[in-house]
Amino acid sequence: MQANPAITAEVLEQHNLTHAEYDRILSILGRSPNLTELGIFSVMWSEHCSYKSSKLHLKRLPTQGPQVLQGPGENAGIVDIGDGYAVAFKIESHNHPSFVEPYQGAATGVGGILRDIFTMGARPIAAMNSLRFGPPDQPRNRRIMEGVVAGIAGYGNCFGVPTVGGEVVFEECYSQNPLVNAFALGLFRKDRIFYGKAVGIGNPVIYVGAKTGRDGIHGATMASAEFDEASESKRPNVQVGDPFLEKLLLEACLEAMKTGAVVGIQDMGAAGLTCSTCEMGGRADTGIEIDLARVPQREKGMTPYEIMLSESQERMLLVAAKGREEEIFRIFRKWEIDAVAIGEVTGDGMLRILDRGREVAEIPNRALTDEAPLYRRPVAAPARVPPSPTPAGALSNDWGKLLECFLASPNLSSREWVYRQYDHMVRTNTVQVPGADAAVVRVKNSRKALAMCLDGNGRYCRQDPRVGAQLAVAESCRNLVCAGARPLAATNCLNMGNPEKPEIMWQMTQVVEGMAEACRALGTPVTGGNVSLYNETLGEGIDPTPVIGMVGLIEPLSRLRGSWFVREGHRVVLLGPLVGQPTGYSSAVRHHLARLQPSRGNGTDLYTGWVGRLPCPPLDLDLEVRVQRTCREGIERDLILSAHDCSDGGLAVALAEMGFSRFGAGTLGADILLPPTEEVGEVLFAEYPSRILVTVEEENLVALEKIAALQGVPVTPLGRVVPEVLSVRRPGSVVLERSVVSLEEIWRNCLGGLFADPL
Amino acid sequence: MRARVYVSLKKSVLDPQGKTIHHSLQNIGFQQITEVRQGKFFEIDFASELTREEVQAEVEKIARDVLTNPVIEEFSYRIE
Amino acid sequence: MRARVYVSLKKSVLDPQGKTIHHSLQNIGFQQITEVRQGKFFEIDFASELTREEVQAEVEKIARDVLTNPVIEEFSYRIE
Amino acid sequence: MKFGVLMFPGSNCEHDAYHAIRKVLRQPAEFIWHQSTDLKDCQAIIVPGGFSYGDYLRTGAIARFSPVMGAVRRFADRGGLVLGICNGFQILLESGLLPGAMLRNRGLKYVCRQVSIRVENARTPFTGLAGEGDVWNIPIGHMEGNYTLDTDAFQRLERNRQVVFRYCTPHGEITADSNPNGSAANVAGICNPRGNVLGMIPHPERASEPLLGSEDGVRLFQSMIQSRSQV
Ligand SMILES: Nc1ncnc2c1ncn2[C@@H]1O[C@H](COP(=O)(O)OP(=O)(O)O)[C@@H](O)[C@H]1O
Ligand SMILES: [Mg+2]
Repeated sequence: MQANPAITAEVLEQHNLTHAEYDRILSILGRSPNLTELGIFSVMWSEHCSYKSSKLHLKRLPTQGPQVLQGPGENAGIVDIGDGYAVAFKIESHNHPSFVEPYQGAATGVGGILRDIFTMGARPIAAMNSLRFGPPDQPRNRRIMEGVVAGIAGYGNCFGVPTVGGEVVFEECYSQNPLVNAFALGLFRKDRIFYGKAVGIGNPVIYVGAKTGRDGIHGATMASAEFDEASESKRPNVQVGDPFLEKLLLEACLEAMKTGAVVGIQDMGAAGLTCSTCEMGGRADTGIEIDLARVPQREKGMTPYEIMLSESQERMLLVAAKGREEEIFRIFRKWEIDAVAIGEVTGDGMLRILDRGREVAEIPNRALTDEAPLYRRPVAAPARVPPSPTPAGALSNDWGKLLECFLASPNLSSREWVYRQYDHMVRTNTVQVPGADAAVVRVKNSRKALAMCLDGNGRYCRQDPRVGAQLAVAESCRNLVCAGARPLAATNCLNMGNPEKPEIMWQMTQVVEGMAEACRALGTPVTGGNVSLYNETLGEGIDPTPVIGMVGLIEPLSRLRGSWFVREGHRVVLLGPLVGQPTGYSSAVRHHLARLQPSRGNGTDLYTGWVGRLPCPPLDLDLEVRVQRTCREGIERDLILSAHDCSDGGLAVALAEMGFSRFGAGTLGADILLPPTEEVGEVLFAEYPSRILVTVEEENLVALEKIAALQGVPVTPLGRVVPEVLSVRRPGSVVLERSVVSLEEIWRNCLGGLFADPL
Repeated sequence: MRARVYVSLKKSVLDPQGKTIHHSLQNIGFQQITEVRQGKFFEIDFASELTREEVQAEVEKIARDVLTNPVIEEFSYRIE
Repeated sequence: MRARVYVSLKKSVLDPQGKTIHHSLQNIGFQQITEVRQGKFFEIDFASELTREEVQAEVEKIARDVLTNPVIEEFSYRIE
Repeated sequence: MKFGVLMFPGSNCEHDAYHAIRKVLRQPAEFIWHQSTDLKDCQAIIVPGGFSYGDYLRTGAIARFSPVMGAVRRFADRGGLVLGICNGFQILLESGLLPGAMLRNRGLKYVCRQVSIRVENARTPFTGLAGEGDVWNIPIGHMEGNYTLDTDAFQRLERNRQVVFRYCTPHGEITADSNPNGSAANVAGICNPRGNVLGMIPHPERASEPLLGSEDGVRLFQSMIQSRSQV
């Protein structure tokens, strides 16, 4: 064993370990650890790797279903899509690294999630990302966003995975703590799944991929501590991604897996070699012994501590069938990638690290994984924020102007500036490109396609984390249903503040509860996810932001639907309630509108500034399920020609969006007649859930109404598709009338305009 | 006056471009190379009224705040 | 021995990156800049057995054949 | 007609081209590894898109040293059909099989979208089934598609009618706004003087099925097939 430097309180603090945790280490080992061992414990017991604050709560999520082949616990969840095919998918956060170095932080986030997918044997066929930044009128926020988007593009485009969707949200609370969540999905045959298990005593353990450098040492513990001013200066070493190497690694790994000589494989993500060795051993109840001298190294003189904790990217650990190593080595030579046997599987359950034969660490694998500490941290609901009083004073009636204001909001405008930088077409499977409710990727040589989307809503979750989480799940399912899909399963990323604060833990319990309820109601088990805590800067937490990634199946592909008007003359119909429980929305919006300066644009983001602070609407899960069922049945019976869900910005924004041009097609408008009974602002602009706009041929309206009646879902025929103009009328009066081209211009140019001046 | 600012990745940071170029140079027959690293440089021309000290102060600021991210990059410069 | 090869766009070729950086430097208050051009450099280490002349010959070849595209770029180099 | 699709480390559109040839056009196709010099009796070679060698030095700069490119050059000299798509076009430029060079896009960013291109020369083996002035809808996806060439050489290119495609509006006008990357004179694709080597930035394989939004790319592949069946 190494000479043992004194483990002082200071050393423990640097490693983010408490005294109680240290005592536990002492009793596990029956001696004091050396520094390498302490480092290994600290990364494996960090929040990032152990989920010590969240694990007990996450157990409440539904994870079972006939379609689920692999639930949480592996590198990614796996779902059966029939005919022998399966998909693996997962979402991961890279929030802190993206704040420190936006380009590389985001790029390596993409690299990490892609490895999680292909380590299971699946070829990545789609990626998405969920992004949150501070308001884009501030140069610093723009610079972060510019770097993040470029980093995602730089990595994904080079790797050759289409980035087909995602979301972008701007809110003040993300100024000091942007959220960058990356999602990837891969396709394989379900009899060719690989797991991260070190089975077979005596089997060689093989290191493949990039050489190890001093990258991101302590990255995992960093992701588990708040940022403060000191960390700006003593910023840790950030990793640089190498997408070209990752592409070669993908091809080599998939080729090696075909030989049958690979018995287990796992990527080296956070906590690199440490995490992959002890997890592979832990899952198989075996031990692993490796010699660090054999690990390919990029820098000279690295210590065992550094090698074990390095977070160098583009590396994998695999366990081969004894005697078949050469088959694997040959493939990696062809792709010009390092592959070296560094140790073997043992029967004693220990993680044993040697350095030129000399033992430098020995810890039971399970002590690092399954037996890591778990906390039931104190939970306390914060005092309820009283709803802001209904404002007094003049109310505006200029609904057309309000719609223009909404479409000009960075939170509602076109995301084209972002997704144009992503190759969303490579692999020629993307049959619904970004811009619709869900992205759709076909499965070649089959009648299947996969629909997917990411949804989150921090502003609702801030007001009511439970309902907010339900709304996010409901919206993501609704998005898939609009595309013609049957939702299959979900993944999620919980982005939250400091779990040592009882009100943050309360948010987490509420979010998990809401997500569980909604996923149960909608029949979409959660197959995995990621928790990112300590998203705070200088004590100021972000809004609790669960991001839901939902995956659904379209089969046959002819059920694919777009979220836009198809042809003039079609009827425009609303499924779901015209209005929900009154929210006071209408008068508040009109009040703010009346006070809005005439200079539209420059900084006056009415939607984000005011509307975004209005109360979270209640959700009737049972109604939601029935609305979605109606839409699905309408599509399956070929009645519904297109469908778009009403979410941010309400019905009016959804109507406008349905008319905007797509490549090669002109704009279309709608002539809408509202019933006289309801308040216009509530109908058009309030964000009631469980509402879907659909278009049908005149003669199919009755059939659709019948389906809805059987489901007990309200249906309102609103009007028809017409050329060029969006007009909303009530009997005897015009509510708003705008040319769709002019609305589209406002909507399309918002982000592009903000980023016109490069930084 | 003209300043030349050289920006490169810190030595401890992986330089995938340099590494790939090195590898390819070896493959096409340049065997005697032991390492390649890649960087960027910027030629910045300043209006002639500025003194050398003023230029120097501006350049340092630009290099530090705009042209590099100190987390992964370092710079050097020359004024001509 | 170490060679440093500097590759830049020919003066006749528009340098959009340089232009953009120039523009943004002006925007954030650096008004005294009259032009910015961007280039790349490569630090190439050679095995120590080589003479200076050998290194020079190799570097010229590498710079000309690999590191630059003569349609748009030019290079200079220094051996240390 | 048998197509050969080259595979470089970092290519990522080779399967897309292969799929278009095999599944859409129902023609034989084979992959050819970059280390190989055997073109396997193919009658046309596709240099596919992607990021050969990560585009780490310059796009296409490293790939041109691959053994396979020597074979492709000899094949082209004998009049064989060579189609470079996107990164493949960049490789052909770097290899000197086509004149000119690529700069970073005018907007400095990667651009992925549908564009319109106009067929400027319908008398090449790649455009024989098109009419001159036809407008195709076709996707692009690249960081370096800003084609450049010095003035004299460019005039020669125009005189020889080597400009095969230009970016245009959906109605076929060549305008500055319809140029997605700043390319000289809206050039989207060029051929060699003999017409048997074509480089293009847009991706015909991404426009080869109705599901993908356009089938215009199929006409390019069919033109290639037809040009050889007439020989
Ligand atoms: N970061 C991103 N990357 C790729 N596509 C994005 C991103 N953000 C948004 N999009 C796409 O833009 C469209 C609109 O997004 P959004 O308004 O969030 O949709 P919705 O409200 O239907 O969930 C969607 O097609 C979405 O996939
Ligand atoms: Mg939607």
